[in-house]
Amino acid sequence: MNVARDIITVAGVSAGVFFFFAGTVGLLRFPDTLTRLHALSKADNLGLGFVVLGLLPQTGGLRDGLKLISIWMFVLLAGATVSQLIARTARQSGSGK
Amino acid sequence: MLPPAPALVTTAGGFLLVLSIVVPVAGVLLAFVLGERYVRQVASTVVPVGLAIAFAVLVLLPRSDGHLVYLLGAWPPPLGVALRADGLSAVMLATTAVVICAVAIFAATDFRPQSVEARAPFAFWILLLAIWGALNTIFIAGDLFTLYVALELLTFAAVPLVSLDGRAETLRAALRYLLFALLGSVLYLMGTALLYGLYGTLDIALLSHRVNADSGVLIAAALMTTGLLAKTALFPLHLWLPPAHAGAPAAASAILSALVVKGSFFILVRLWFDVMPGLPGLAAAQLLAALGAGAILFGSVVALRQERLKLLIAYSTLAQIGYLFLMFPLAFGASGKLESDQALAGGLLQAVSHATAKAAMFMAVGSIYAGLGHDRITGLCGVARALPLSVLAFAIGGIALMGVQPSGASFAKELLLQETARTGQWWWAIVLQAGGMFTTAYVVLVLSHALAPSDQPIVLVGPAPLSRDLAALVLALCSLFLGLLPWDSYLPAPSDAASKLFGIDALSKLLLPVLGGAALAILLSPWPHPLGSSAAWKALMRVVGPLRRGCLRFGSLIERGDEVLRQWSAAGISLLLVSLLLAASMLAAN
Amino acid sequence: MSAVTVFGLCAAAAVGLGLYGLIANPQPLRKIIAFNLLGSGVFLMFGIVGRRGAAAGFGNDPVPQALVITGVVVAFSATALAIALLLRLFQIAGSTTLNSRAAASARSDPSGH
Amino acid sequence: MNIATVFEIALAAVVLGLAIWTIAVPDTYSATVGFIAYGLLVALIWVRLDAVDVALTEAAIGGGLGGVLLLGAAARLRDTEAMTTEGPSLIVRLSAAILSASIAAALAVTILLLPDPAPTLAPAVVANAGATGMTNPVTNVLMAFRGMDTMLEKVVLLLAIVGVWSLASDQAWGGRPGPRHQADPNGVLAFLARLLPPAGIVVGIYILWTGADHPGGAFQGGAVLASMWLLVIMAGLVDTPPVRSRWLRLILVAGPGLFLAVGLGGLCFGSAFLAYPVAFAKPLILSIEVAMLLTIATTLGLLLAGAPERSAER
Repeated sequence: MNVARDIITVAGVSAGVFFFFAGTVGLLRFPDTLTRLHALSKADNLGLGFVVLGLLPQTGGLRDGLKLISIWMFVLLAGATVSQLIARTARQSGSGK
Repeated sequence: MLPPAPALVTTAGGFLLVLSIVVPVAGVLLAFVLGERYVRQVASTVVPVGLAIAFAVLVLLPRSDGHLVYLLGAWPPPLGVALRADGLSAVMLATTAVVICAVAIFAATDFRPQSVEARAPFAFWILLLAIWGALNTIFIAGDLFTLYVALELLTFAAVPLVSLDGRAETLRAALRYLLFALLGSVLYLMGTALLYGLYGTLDIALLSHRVNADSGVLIAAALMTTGLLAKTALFPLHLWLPPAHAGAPAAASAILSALVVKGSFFILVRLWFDVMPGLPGLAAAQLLAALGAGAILFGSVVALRQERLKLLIAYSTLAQIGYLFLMFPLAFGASGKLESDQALAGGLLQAVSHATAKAAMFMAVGSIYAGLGHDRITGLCGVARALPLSVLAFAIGGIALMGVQPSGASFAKELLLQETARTGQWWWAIVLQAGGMFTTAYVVLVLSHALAPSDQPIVLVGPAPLSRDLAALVLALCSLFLGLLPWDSYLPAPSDAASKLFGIDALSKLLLPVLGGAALAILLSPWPHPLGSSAAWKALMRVVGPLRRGCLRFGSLIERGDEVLRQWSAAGISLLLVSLLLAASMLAAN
Repeated sequence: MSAVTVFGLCAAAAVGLGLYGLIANPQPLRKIIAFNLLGSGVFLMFGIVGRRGAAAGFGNDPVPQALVITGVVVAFSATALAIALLLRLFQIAGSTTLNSRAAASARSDPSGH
Repeated sequence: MNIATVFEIALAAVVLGLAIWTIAVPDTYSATVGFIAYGLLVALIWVRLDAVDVALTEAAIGGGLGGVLLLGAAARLRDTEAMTTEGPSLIVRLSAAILSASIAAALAVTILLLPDPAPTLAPAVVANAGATGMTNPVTNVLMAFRGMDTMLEKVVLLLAIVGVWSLASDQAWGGRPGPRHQADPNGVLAFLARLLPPAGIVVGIYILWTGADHPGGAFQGGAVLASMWLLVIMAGLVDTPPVRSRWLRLILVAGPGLFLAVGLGGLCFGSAFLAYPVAFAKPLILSIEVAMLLTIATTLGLLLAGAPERSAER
């Protein structure tokens, strides 16, 4: 049972790390604001989601699990809003870069 | 000073220490809530209560063996925080209370809350009470981190006072002051962290029993000393002081110059004499005194070259701060150990004299500024007739400061001179005498302009309320008669020293600085004197003309050097250099 | 190499960088940022000290932790006050230089008063 | 070398890299962003040092609100970038670098040579924890053993407010701090500002409540509440209160005021100033913390808003 939990954790966190890494590369390498934003929000949402998913089997109880999930939900909410605001500002100022 | 064994019990009367912090702090909170209309009433209620508490401490202290201790929350150190008062604390508490009281009377007419301009009075009275609370905490806190919080409290209260009138120059001065003071407090905090790591306590009494000459302790001491020097504005770390003290409103300048710089100085004294008694060593003490001598030279020469009276006083504060640091090497014996408390008494007494006299002088200048609408030295002719009380207060404050008997300054100088003779450090005797002469020089300079007759009558642009002049005058008289007080129950000063203040040799001791000071004033001040057209003056100029030109050139050189040193980056580099030099000399001595 | 060593060196380096930035960066805002960097280095020093004093079931001595929490709040209020001063200075003078001579020469003030 | 050490070295390297970038990058805005990232990673260092209370504070106040403050200033000062380029000369920079490096080296050596075993007060804190009825040692130190520091530090916060307010022009005195934020009432920011605060307030209060026994407390909770308040202000849903408001003033002194009152109660009826009677210690401390939570949240929010700029009517 423990082994199964650990396997899920390793897999989940590794997937999360992959998305974070890809998102960071995208943030640094992509040419303009909108594409960078795209890379970043993918990393945030998916990466953190996988990390949380991976950590869930390790939590002691329902309370801690709910806390983890709510952290992810908050980040999703904030990330989505901020990305939208940045994108709008970028489009309005016409810089796009 | 502190008891030989750490006193871990609250003494009777210790609650007075709590009250001396709580009363001003409660005043701050109350004034903030009640708002603009009642802020002055709150202050005028708190000030007498605080004064009474300070004097109660003064009365109670000799009866309880010279120490008051209070354990906050009844938690004994090292876990808890203790408040401790000794003679030094009691003297500083009382001085602060007296000066705050005088400034409050002085400011009562300036910072009258009106419906239209409520901002400045609101801020001023709250900040005044906050400075009081912070200083009282500094004087009695027994814990290095509590001292840090109090130091920050002091800075946060002092900075907005500088920029109270909201002009760009004062904002710039306030920002420079804030940033440099923050740099200083971070250095202090660094030393605190190291000391906690070394000994697991920040309690002063406990530390004094645990410290030994470890390299870590010395580095901590060097960092803390430098941080406190930056906050005290010892040359060459004085970049913030002249614009800040000269730009603030008169009442605020008096507080800043008289009291605020003494807060960090007091912590420095605690550090060197109580936390690690004598550990920093004679070499580092010589370095401090050398910086003090530099401060006397630069501060005095630049002061004599200022056209504006407030800047002159601000630079003279710089010189007087330097004077305070001359006590450090004199406290060490020939063996390099801390021996004498008499030097400490002299230094503290000097701080008290300066606090009272300088506050009086700033207040007098504030009255003159308000009356004339300017404070240019060359425009002072006839002001003695128009504003006699203000000029009198300035004169008495100046006379007290230059060490005329029986002022506190003369007593302090006497104590320090005895120590130079005892320890054989004759060079500091020269600096002490020179410092007295320079002080005389700028007092004589200002008075000679103020007392000169004017061809046209002076038009006063502002009111000159009697209460303001009286506050300044009383404070100046306090400073003048400080030498007659029974200091021996609070400071380790010989009780018979005061009686030596009068007599034939006292007169000769007085004559030397006065004559020297007058000569310095003539040689170093570039401003034309109102009597410059008289025949006697012209004859004098023919004799000393070449010498005066040389001195003026020297003066302008010093002024330019001061300008360079007051650049931000130069001051920052000096700060780092001072800390490294202090660390090196401390490490070499141990 | 333990955590104490690694982060101890890191704290000392942050202090050095903060000192340098505070002295050498000309813009006041950069000085304020450098001050924060310097402060965080000093707080980390407290953290190292506390970590070394781990005992009685705590991984970190609680007393330095409490000191740091107090210090962080004080540093934040210092930053806020400094920034308020800076913004007000900019609003009034139109520049943020701390160099009073540069500011004085920028003002056209031939008579001196 | 185990995996934890590798992680720590990597963390320290990234933090140092960000610190260097913050100091060296020419553009102030970039430096600010670098500093915020630095602050968040420093919070991770605090977690590695087993100081979760500090990590929360550092992330919330040092990195979060401090970052907002610096970013706001950097945005408003962006136009001055071009004007202030007179940097110090190379010699000055070089000597500053050498001197700073020597101080850092001295510090590093001192830290590495600290005595072993290290002195600690942790056992003393544990031994006296019973007097307060709380098990979070940091809260115990802050509220009981070193209560004086905490109270004075609340006064420091209040003075910062007085200092910031004192920078207002005389006309704007008594008015509302900061610029009026205008945002699309149906926009995404307003949506977030309606959605998030209820949850955020719960989180803030939870952090305070759990602070009695677990990492957390009034500072951290107050920072969360302050950020919720700022979010609502930025979305234009509410305006900053006029500084003349009596209610605002009362909230701003509630924390230190109650602290002082309880302390004086101890002086008059108990064993000492700031001593809590054992039976009531926990409720007393918690009520002080509730007052402090309100005060801290309001103070932090107002410090970010700045000096009064507009009269209360508009």
